[in-house]
Amino acid sequence: MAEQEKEKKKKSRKGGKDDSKYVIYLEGVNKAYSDANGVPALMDINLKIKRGEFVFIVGDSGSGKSTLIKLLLRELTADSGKVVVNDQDLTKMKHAQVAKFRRTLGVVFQDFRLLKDRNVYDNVAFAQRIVLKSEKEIRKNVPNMLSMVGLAGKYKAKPKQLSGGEQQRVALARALVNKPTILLADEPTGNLDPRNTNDIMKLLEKVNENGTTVVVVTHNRDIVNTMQKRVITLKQGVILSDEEKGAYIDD
Amino acid sequence: MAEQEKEKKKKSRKGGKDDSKYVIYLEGVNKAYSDANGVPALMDINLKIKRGEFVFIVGDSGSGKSTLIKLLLRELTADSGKVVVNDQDLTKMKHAQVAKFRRTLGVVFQDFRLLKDRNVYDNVAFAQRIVLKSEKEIRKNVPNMLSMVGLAGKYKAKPKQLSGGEQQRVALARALVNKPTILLADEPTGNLDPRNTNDIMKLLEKVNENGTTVVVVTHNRDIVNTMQKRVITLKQGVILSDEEKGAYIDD
Amino acid sequence: MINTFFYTLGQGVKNVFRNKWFTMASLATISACLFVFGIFVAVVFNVNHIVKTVEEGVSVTVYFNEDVEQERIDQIRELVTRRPEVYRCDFISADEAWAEFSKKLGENAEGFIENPLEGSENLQIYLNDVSKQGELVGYLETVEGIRKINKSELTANTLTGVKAVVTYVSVGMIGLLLAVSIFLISNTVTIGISVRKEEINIMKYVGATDFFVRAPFVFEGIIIGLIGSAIPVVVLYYLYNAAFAFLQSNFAFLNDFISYVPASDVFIYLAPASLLIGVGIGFFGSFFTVRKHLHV
Amino acid sequence: MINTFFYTLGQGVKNVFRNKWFTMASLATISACLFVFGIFVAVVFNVNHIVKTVEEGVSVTVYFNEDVEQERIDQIRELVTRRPEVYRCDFISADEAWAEFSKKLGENAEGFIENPLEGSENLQIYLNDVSKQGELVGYLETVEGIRKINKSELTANTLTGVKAVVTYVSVGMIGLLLAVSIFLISNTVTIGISVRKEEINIMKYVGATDFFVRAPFVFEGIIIGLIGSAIPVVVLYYLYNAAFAFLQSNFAFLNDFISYVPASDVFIYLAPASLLIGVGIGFFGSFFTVRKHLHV
Ligand SMILES: Nc1ncnc2c1ncn2[C@@H]1O[C@H](COP(=O)(O)OP(=O)(O)OP(=O)(O)O)[C@@H](O)[C@H]1O
Ligand SMILES: Nc1ncnc2c1ncn2[C@@H]1O[C@H](COP(=O)(O)OP(=O)(O)OP(=O)(O)O)[C@@H](O)[C@H]1O
Ligand SMILES: [Mg+2]
Ligand SMILES: [Mg+2]
Repeated sequence: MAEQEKEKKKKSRKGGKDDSKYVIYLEGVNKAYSDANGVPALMDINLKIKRGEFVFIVGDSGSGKSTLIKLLLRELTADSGKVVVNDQDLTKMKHAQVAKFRRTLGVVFQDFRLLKDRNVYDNVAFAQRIVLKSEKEIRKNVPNMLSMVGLAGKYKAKPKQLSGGEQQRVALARALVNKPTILLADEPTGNLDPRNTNDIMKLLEKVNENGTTVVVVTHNRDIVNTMQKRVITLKQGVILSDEEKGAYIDD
Repeated sequence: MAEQEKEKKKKSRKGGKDDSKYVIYLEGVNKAYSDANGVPALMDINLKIKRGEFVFIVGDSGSGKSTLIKLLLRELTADSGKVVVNDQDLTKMKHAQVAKFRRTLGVVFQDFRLLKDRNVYDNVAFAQRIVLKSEKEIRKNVPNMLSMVGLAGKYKAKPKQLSGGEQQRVALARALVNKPTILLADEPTGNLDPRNTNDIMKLLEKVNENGTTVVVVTHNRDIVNTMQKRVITLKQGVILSDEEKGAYIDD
Repeated sequence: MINTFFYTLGQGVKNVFRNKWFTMASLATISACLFVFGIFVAVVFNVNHIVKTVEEGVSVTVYFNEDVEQERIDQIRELVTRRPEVYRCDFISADEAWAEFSKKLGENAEGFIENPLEGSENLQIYLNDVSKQGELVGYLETVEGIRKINKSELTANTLTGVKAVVTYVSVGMIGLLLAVSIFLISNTVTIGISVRKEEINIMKYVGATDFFVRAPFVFEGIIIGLIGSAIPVVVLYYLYNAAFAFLQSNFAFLNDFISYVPASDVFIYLAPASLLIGVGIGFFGSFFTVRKHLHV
Repeated sequence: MINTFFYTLGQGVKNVFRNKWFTMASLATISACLFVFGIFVAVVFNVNHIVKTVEEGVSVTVYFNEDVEQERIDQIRELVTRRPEVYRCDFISADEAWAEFSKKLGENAEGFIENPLEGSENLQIYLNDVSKQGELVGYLETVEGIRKINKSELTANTLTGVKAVVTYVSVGMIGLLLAVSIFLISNTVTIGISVRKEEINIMKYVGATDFFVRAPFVFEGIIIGLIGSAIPVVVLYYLYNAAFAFLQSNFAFLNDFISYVPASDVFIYLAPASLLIGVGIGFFGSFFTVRKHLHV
């Protein structure tokens, strides 16, 4: 609580009037991969997401959703435009600050990115260790988190010994265990059955209610249509639509 | 054509009366991973799939779907029971025969398994090269196949330069390019938007109509419910139901 | 089939460029190991050559009975020269003996006015192999007309000992370096290919035969082995000649009793040995390492 | 912070076991390289020792004017002994000189009945460093009462030359082996860590600081370096003593003019050098290799 307040103060000092209420603020962002024959992956993206919002990003395969997520966690840097996340201008960020910045995020990667030679427990605990939690807290938080994603019994397994959906849930547990201010989830239910998908979505809603800004990339039409959240639709690198209480757009 | 006939003859010679009309024949199959505390991944599986069928395999995350697929391509061997695929008894198969057997299959793996240091074209062409197709045929078939999955323009890209859905479609193209007698697809649309998913499903139906037996593992309720095919539901390693023109079962 | 062969070859070449890291590491390891190996072979060749030169300088001296005639001496010389262990046999007259001896005495010889070694004409017998000295002396003792056989047992034994030690150390060192080189190179090849275990597995899962998977790796191994072993041979050849020239010009006085083995004599063995090691390990290393990952 | 330190240390130890392949390969490479390195250091130490021993056997002989008295001789001996380049100075009476000389002549000496070297009492001066011979002779020429200075210019020059060549070759070989060892070990460390590039990237993507990612790898490097360098030192120590014993018992006659350096004298330098190399490369190798992958 005290920390959150401190952070708020910092925010009002650093950010301008306009973007301070947005945890994610993109202005005229362009991104082209150097080895893609100049075809841009994202073009003139303008996007503002307020603290505490729940946003779906949808769009065809290859429309630039993952590229957008990667910009937000500074895995990639924009070719031009402004990317401000958690009041940090990512285009100007120095290497030394990146780690600290990323710790305020929770990220579920489309390809999971689990540490192959560590078991489920250690993978999730790793996120806690980098924020210097005590072993005592870790021993409390990690099993809690694992049972929330339905993997309490698998804590000793290595990623290779898990099914696709189980790996995906470990990735989610790792992203959530630090109670991040922003959760970026790239296709977090692609390998999950409808029941598990529902459970996970309920979990994300709960996390969102507790104050975390949630950005979910998904292809799951059912979920998008039933949850009635803000929906941003990408098409070939541009924002096609951005609607409050939106639905999955089929063309 | 001539080859197909020859194969039929071989079949009637090798297989028994009972299992010769089935391209996939499982009897009392058990499989437990050695490092899973003895919890079996599959228990007493009995399954018969006829030539030319289209079968969905559904079930919760971790219910054993991928394990079943892995048994069918002899990535794993059963602990007990009989696994006959394409009239070959996989439990007794020698190492030297495995390659030849696998060439009759097309497999889409849940984790794609693309060759990282080769581009899209070479990944798909590889499947043709191992069956000793001529370069001329390869140069005709591969671009054809790539445009069928909507990736004609990306043939030069390496897997790392593709979006999740694009990688998945490369995996599918590789599985289909040899016109296999059986297609095993583990979650082939997990990373695809609804439109692409539809296109792919239509493609699979077409392939099926041309005589390929298709086995698809999926979590996509919409697809299963609309396509009205045979549905096998797994739950914690056992077959819960097996219905012609079935639907996705929610409990 | 022809198609497959060229495909395989092409993939082998492509692999070399595709895995730049592995290629660089393997090339570096092979080159470094064979470079050190080559240097030692060169040094050992020269040391053995020097020992051989010294060995040929050791002689047995034979003095004759006072009544023996020159004819008999010539006869004995003839007999001795024919023996297989004898390399050369020189007749030294009394005057020659004194001239030679007084050189050895240095300034000590000044005190003598007349030849103190009168009647000491002798035969200087040089051997192919000092360790045969005993044998020769045994024979000479049976020859008539010989008063005294002057052998330097100490020198012969010492030289035999030094030769043995040098041989032991040489063979040991070269063997050791060879073993370590092979070990290190295999190690690198093994790591490099294990990194690509996944690639190999995928190929197998898609239905490739063992041969089809393995052949490009083996080609790759051979190419890297070939280049990796050719580099040190070429570098060493130039280095050897440079060192040769350097020693001859800077330590000219050593040339009296040391002569070096010419580059060609060393490299006629070293070059094929190096290439064989490089290509051999490239081949077998990749062959066996890939095999480990094929059984999926 | 204490927490992090122990975590880091623990992860370093775990890494050693987690990546068995890499650990084995690095250990093997470090051990093999330092083993060869150690053997050469040991051989070079002994060769230098032998050269030194031979050097100390080279003497300058001083003969006196006929009228010089024993008192003056003792005086000169005193003066010479005090000079820094002089290692030892022995007086040899005429009888001793002949006894010694006739040994050198071997059977040739039989012809003489009385001492032909009467009046040749002399001083045998042994030097610390043969290359200082000229200097000593220059001094001796200014001393009164000396008839003749007998120096072996050829021997001194040859020995100086041999010494120079041995030194060149020794330093060159050890330098080369050191460089190659460091290169090969770094190579292995680099490959081993590059394989884990993905792991490093993931850690960074999740928000770990450079330090947090790197520290376990550096610990791992140090541990492997320590073990990898300790193994060859221990093995070499036993091997050295065994070789020592073998040479002394099997080539006993060599003991007269060759003495070996005791193990402790070699290992007092070799052991810390090896450990320093092992740990140093373990540290810097992992430090810099990990750094390459941190910038994501
Ligand atoms: N590293 C890269 N280099 C070159 N091109 C890339 C790279 N990564 C992605 N692309 C291309 O950029 C475009 C957008 O990719 P992105 O991964 O953002 O798509 P996506 O919306 O996440 O798709 P999906 O739903 O299939 O995951 C695609 O056409 C893709 O091929
Ligand atoms: N290599 C392995 N070692 C040990 N256990 C394994 C291994 N692979 C899978 N398992 C376990 O076996 C069970 C079945 O796994 P499987 O991959 O077949 O599930 P799945 O039905 O494909 O699930 P998903 O839909 O999530 O992909 C799971 O509980 C999983 O944790
Ligand atoms: Mg994506
Ligand atoms: Mg699965």
